[in-house]
Amino acid sequence: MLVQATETAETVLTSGWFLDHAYIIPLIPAVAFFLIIFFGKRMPMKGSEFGIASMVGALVFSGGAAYQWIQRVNGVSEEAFVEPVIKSWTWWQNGGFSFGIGQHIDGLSLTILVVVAFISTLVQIYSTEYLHGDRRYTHFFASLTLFSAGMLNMVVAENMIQLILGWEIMGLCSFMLIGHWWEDGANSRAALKAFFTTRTGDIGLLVGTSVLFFAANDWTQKNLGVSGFSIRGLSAWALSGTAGQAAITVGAVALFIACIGKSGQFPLHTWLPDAMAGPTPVSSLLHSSTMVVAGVFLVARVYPVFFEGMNILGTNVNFIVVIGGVTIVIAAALAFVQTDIKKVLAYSTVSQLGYMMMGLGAGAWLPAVFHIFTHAFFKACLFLAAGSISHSASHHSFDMKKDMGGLRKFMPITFTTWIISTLALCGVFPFSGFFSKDEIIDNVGYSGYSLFMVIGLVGAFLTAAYMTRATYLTFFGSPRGAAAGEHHDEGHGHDAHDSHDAHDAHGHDAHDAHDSHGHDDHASHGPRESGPLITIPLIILATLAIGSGLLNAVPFGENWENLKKWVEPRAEVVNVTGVKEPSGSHGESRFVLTAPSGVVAAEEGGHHKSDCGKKAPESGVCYAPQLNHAPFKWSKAALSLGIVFAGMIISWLLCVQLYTRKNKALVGLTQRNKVLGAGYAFLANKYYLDHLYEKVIVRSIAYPISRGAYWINQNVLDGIVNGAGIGSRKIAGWVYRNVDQRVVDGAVNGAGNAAQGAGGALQPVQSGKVNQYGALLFGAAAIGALVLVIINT
Amino acid sequence: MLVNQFLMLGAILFCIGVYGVIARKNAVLVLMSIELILNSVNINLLAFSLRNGSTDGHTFALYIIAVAAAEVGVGLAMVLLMYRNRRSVGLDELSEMKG
Amino acid sequence: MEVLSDHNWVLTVGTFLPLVGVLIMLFIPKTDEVLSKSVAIATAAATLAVGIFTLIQFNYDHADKMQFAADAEWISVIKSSYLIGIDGISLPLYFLSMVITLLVMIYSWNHVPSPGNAKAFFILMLVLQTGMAGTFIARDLILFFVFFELVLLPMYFMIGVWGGENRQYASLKFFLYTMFGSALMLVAFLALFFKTGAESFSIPYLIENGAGIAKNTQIWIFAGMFVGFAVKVPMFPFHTWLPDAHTQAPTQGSVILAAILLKLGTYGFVRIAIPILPAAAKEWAPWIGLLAVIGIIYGALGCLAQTDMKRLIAFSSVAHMGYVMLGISTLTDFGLNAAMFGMVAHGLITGMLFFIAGSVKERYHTLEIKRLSGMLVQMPKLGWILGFSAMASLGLPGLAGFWGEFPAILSAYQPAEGLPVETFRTYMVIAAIGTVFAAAYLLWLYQRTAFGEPTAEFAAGHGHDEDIHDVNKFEWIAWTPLLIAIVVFGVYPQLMFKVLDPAVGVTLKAFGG
Amino acid sequence: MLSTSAAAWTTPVVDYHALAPEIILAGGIVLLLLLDLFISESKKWILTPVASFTALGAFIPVLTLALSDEGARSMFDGRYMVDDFSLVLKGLFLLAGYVVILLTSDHLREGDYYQGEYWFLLLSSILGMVMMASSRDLISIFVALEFLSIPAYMMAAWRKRDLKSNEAGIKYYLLGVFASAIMLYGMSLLYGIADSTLLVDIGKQLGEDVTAIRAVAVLFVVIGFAFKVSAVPFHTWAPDVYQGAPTPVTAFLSVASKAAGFVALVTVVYVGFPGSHEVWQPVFWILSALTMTVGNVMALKQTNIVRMLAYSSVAQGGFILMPLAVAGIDGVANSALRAVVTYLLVYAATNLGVFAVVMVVSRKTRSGEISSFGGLFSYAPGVASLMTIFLASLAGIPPLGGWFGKFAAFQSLVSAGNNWAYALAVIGGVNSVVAFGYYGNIMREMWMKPVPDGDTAPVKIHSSLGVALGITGLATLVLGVFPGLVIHFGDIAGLAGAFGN
Repeated sequence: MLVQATETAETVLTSGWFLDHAYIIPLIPAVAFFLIIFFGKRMPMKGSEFGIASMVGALVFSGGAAYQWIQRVNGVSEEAFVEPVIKSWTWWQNGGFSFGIGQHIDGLSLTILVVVAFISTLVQIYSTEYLHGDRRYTHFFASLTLFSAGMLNMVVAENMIQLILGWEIMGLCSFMLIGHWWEDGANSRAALKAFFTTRTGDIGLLVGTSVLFFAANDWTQKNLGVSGFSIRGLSAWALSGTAGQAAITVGAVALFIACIGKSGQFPLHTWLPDAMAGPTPVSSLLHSSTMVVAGVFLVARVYPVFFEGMNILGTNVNFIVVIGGVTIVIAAALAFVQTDIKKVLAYSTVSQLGYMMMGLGAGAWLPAVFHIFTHAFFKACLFLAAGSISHSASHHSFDMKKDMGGLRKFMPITFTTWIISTLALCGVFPFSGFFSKDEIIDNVGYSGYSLFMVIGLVGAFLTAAYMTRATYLTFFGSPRGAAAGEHHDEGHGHDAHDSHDAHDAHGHDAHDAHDSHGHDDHASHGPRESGPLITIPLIILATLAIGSGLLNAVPFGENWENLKKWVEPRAEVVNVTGVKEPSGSHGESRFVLTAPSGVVAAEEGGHHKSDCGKKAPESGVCYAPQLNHAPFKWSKAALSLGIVFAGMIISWLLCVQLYTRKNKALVGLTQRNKVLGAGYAFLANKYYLDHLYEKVIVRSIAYPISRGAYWINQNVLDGIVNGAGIGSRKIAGWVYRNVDQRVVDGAVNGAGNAAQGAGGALQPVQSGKVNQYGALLFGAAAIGALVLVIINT
Repeated sequence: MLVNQFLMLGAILFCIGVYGVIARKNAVLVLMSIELILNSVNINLLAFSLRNGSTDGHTFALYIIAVAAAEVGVGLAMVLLMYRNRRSVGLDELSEMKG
Repeated sequence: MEVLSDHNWVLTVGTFLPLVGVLIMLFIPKTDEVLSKSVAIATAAATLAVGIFTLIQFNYDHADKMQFAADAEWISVIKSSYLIGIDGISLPLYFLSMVITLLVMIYSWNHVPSPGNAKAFFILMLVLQTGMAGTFIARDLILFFVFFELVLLPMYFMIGVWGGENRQYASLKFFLYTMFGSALMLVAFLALFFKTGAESFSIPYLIENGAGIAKNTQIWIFAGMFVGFAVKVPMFPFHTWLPDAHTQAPTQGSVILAAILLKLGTYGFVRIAIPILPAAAKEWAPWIGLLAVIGIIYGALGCLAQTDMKRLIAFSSVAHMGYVMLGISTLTDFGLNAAMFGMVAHGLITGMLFFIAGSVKERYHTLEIKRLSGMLVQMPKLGWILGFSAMASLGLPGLAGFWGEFPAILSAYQPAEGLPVETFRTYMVIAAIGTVFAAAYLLWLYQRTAFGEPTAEFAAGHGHDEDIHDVNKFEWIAWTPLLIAIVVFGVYPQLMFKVLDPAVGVTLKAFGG
Repeated sequence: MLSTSAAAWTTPVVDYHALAPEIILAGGIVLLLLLDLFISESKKWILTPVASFTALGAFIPVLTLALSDEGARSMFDGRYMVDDFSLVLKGLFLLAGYVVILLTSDHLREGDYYQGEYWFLLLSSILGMVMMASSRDLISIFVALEFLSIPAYMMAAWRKRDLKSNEAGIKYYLLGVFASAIMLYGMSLLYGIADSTLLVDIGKQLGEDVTAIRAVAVLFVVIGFAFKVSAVPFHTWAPDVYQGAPTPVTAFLSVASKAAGFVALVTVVYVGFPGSHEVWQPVFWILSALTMTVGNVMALKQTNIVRMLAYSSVAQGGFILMPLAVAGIDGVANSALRAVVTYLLVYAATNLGVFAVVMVVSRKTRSGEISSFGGLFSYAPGVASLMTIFLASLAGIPPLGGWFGKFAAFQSLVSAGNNWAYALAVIGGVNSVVAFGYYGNIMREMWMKPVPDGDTAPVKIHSSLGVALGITGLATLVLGVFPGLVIHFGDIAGLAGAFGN
């Protein structure tokens, strides 16, 4: 059904072509995908042109849509509810209901659309250089494009099924992209692990969707004329007060489990670092800014369900917030012991996702979404920078300790962009991260989750610390290994050694690219700045890393809070009257929005507050719960900034002591502590991690392996997966051998043998002797006669 | 009346015949025993038709006698054939086929 | 039940045309293989043309009614008549059978398994086609039974003559299992016939009067049918013939078996057992559901236990049919729609997988997973197709498999009134876990066979090079339609749901569905 | 009775049309005898067509009678009845006989045959069967029975020099005569009870009440025919005789003479003992269950094809007996009769076909072992396919004739609706599965096994054998796909005077 607001006295909603046709956005890359598959190889640029073109197209469309949305919002008063632009065509029908596919466009979806389209464009441009000459160049772009299509589709999704569609397509693409260099077993295993882990989480998605559907469908069909899958319907139903608490809680928990899997939340986060086996652009796109935020997006998308289901703002602790908090610390702590620069970034991603989840869990909806927005830019930038380093400076290695150091002189652009993004990530004023992250922490505290505010601050400290360490190792100090010009093939971090065999199969990032460069850069191994196709995206992203924060710069006062105005759905009671026409493929039904009826909302602290989410609306429906917004206080900001700087300085000093000065006290300490090997010299962290893992992961997952934090972490999930795999394989084998092959077949064959045996037993009767035959003949007759005589007399 | 005695006689003959068929290994004797049974049947029939005063019994008996004659003819012919082929009329040698 | 009976010759022609082809082929000398093949394929093509005509003439606004219905005298003495027609439920399967047969034949053009004798091989396939199509159009129990059994012998010989090493055991096992089932099924049919007043074997009539039977009697009759159909499906624990049959059967046999023959059983449930005996169905549903979920997990475990690619695929059928049966056991329109969609989807996908397995066997002369590796290096196209099919098989949205799997899980959350809700919700969770298992064994298979480097024995320059070539012409012709169908139905499932849904609604009238 | 016999002799009215088949057969027999006497050896070939034409010629009046709408024709005070039932079966006997003639005429090429006498005996036996179909009187039944048996004894022993054939003859003869003697004893008792040899009167006299003596009488009569249909435990002769006798004779015995036995059985039970079904229903139940099971189980063990077929035909007999186990229940009688007749027709067609194939193959391989069928499909696909069709039909797989016979049997069982009937139905079901064990075994030999002696020269099929194969194969298929045709006969096979109506 095409649902759109009609003009009434109170609400004048403008719309526009882009807004009405936003559903085209995912179609563009989808089409491009098939073009690449079928014609890519024959194109001059091996199909990458399709990909880039489609991304640009998507970007234009979403930009236009965003613009028109802003118009639409500006057109109405501050408090009025802004109807999202919803379209739906019948996709499938069942039990007489027809379920749609279409678009559900509002501030949230547009924000993500723009981000995804934008980052994808840059990453694809970047990849043309980075993967130049790769043997599966075309496949790579195909998967990349399909991936974006999936993500975009998930974002515009009008209902859960469509959302699942995009969700799973992303899973598939991550499988294909992580395993891009599948010749090396390690990569394909990582790919398998990623897909399998997220798939495990998806049980929750299937179950949750089912539960919610059946719980909501009747209500939604009756009141809104939409199915129980539709996001709009679910949101309204959740806030309608008619929802059964049990159903909605189960549904919310189930869905969140899926988010845990997808967004790499504790305890299902271990696939994310492994996923770094994929080419760097993949890491930058999938595992920093888009795919992993899918889970966060899902929570934000059907927020009312979680709001009611988890009783957010009702208590001072709930499932989401806990998971988020735990993830922040764990991941951050892990980032310290990495030598692989990409893994540092991976863990930092996990921990940032933790922030987002924690924010959502604590009712800080807007800051969380805002953090998705800003984080996308600086994290993508960081990954691309790392890629740039390995591409041009460290001879395709990601090992900070072995192959980097002192690079700031050689690659100024990369360095600058890196620094900017790092500052943004750490949340230093006035970089973008500050505005989003600090808001989250602030609001978490404001909503009464004090404990988690503390965790947030600790996280901020750790973030600052490990980023400083990474920065120091990479750009400062003296050049080491490849960075110093030594050309060695062995020991490239997690790189597989067979990667230089005669044939061109490679386990390692961008070796093809390397080979394709010819031997000139073998001749001059020296690190240097990367080419424009790499640096320009970096610069663009860095700029945004600075600027994007201003979109919702709370510190600067009300009129800077644009995102709040444009994106946050207004919690308003909306009267929905209207007729539902037969749900044909294009059967339209108009919903007339009238003025907020019922209670005149109470003014409080200059902020308009409705009762949505607190109690059921007497008439009409709510589409969003009323949330709090912490008033900004410089004092608080100063505190967190202080913590951040503290982190940086301490970390810096220690790094200097360790890596440059080789301070005896510390270095000696590592000699006395072999447990984690020479790589793990950071004293505090070492003890901290052992402690952490033995307490948290091991006990909670009850998987008794503790041979060093990092090792554990690597093996918790592997262990479970393999264990499960091996275990079930064993069970399976046993069942198969004994039940399947013995019992059943045994019965069958046994019957056969029995028959044969009986035949044998009867053969003597067939002796061939006439007299015996006669005897048998008469004997039977006589017996029969005897029986008859007896029973008849 | 003496129908019962006739029937008794028939029964006895029948049993003797059956015994012969089962016990005798000599084809000819078995043949004879079968004839014995047939005669027991004839006696029955005659006795009954005597009691009922209807002629059907007699007719039946005549048919049986006639058919029995034919049977014996065929039977003896076969026995002869058997004797010619294996110089014996022992039935228990006839077990070429079994199982 | 009103029917539309214009063009009522179509079904008869579509069903028996293959036999005409058989007659012609009988007069072709055995040596002239090309001619036999051409005639057979031409026949199949003509049949498909009729099928397409049916598809066009089908009145989609009345998908719930029996169409092209014909009613001719057959065995009047036992009140059984030649009563045929198709509605939304039978149409997809009816058409699918024609498509599959044609594709399989095209594939067989240069893939006639040893010991050759293309003529006989193709004749058997044509006979199979008639049996399969007939089962889906029959609306009279006896007619149904005859067609249902007609497929037995051809498949028996297909496995037994053209199969693998252990073919004789496998074929006999297949035959005896199925025959045993159908014997009981026949008794059940007869009991049904007499309990409804010995008036008629026609399904519509029985639906009218079946509900009147005393409940206990219904339960017994249903039991008989259950065994008959469950063996065919196959449901745990009647499944053990399947892996052997599949493993030993020639590629073509496996494809037909997986794509169509297994559906005869589930179709029987939907078309006969459930609508005629609603009360018994309600009693049985929880148990069917239980067996279904056991099948899902058990099949998955079976897959993980396998070292042979084809056998793995075979076990995956057990799991997938588990989802179908779960959907059926809910007795809701959601469930049945899912089940029907699942049947077609499984037909397309698993059929495809068996095709691939066949081609792999042909190239590597083995299907042992640990000997196969790096397929993507040596035959990228085949490798990607395998990946595609595996993804489809594990129920990836956007591909056909999803629409059989997810709605089935969904429907288990809310079974028909009178069924134990908690039980079915448990089933739902188990089934959902089953999807992960599916991902596990399929990806495991894919990673082991397609990724990595080719094993030494098959690496380049070891003499296998001439065998190991990428997808060839006939394979493309045979596979493309399946691949397209998998995508199309995955992207726009309404194509099929639109046809199924109304018909399913009618089927479930007895449950107020 | 007394009155009629005491009254002045009245010449009975003879309906020559009704008797035409018998008359033609008799004429043919005499003609054969004379020809055999007077024509020279070189012209002996003429006898074969004469025999066949006799059989076919006798079939014509059967048709005309069937088409004439004048219902049941009764003669000799109802001792000789020409009703639909008898006509259907006369047709069956004549056609079966014709097929056997075809088989034999092929077999004669083996030499060592006294064909004149052979044709004479064969036709006489057929005549006996034809009479059996119409007999409604103990005497005529007895006479007919001996008439069809005695020639059969001699045919079984036809290979004079062959020990096996001898043995077969003697065994068949002694046991046959013994069985008929027992039957006669029962008949004598019946006569005593009912004071009449006319089945209808006996039926009236016996009535419902059962006494020991009546029960025994009924039992003995039933046993007499149970022997003919080789029902376990009265089957022991069958395997030996079938194996020893010449193959065409075996075909004849396993089809025609078995059918005759069933005809007699049905007539006696339906017309003679309608009231005393408490006696014969259990008997038939036990016989049927035993016969199916033992027959199948023994067949599984066999390695000789003919012997295996012997057991298979024993088992088939069990299936044919199934409906009789419930025939006494109200409303089932007709469907049971229909089932028996239908099954007989289908079984005749199929089994003759099987033996035809056996002859073809053994002609080539010179072996009676099942293994001699190995790889038949590779060098004689046509024959192999036909054999497959026949075997599948015997196994009761749709859409081949056999399935419908079984179906009809099951149907009448289930329609009886009591637990005994269901039990028997289940036993039958299981048996039909077991049966596939050995039928499938032959299929496996033909399709999936290699040729034992690697001799893949194509088989030669003489025209007459070809015709036989054609007829039987066609019949098997058609009866399966359009059972309406045959069941139609079965349907009109109203047995005049059955259950006193």
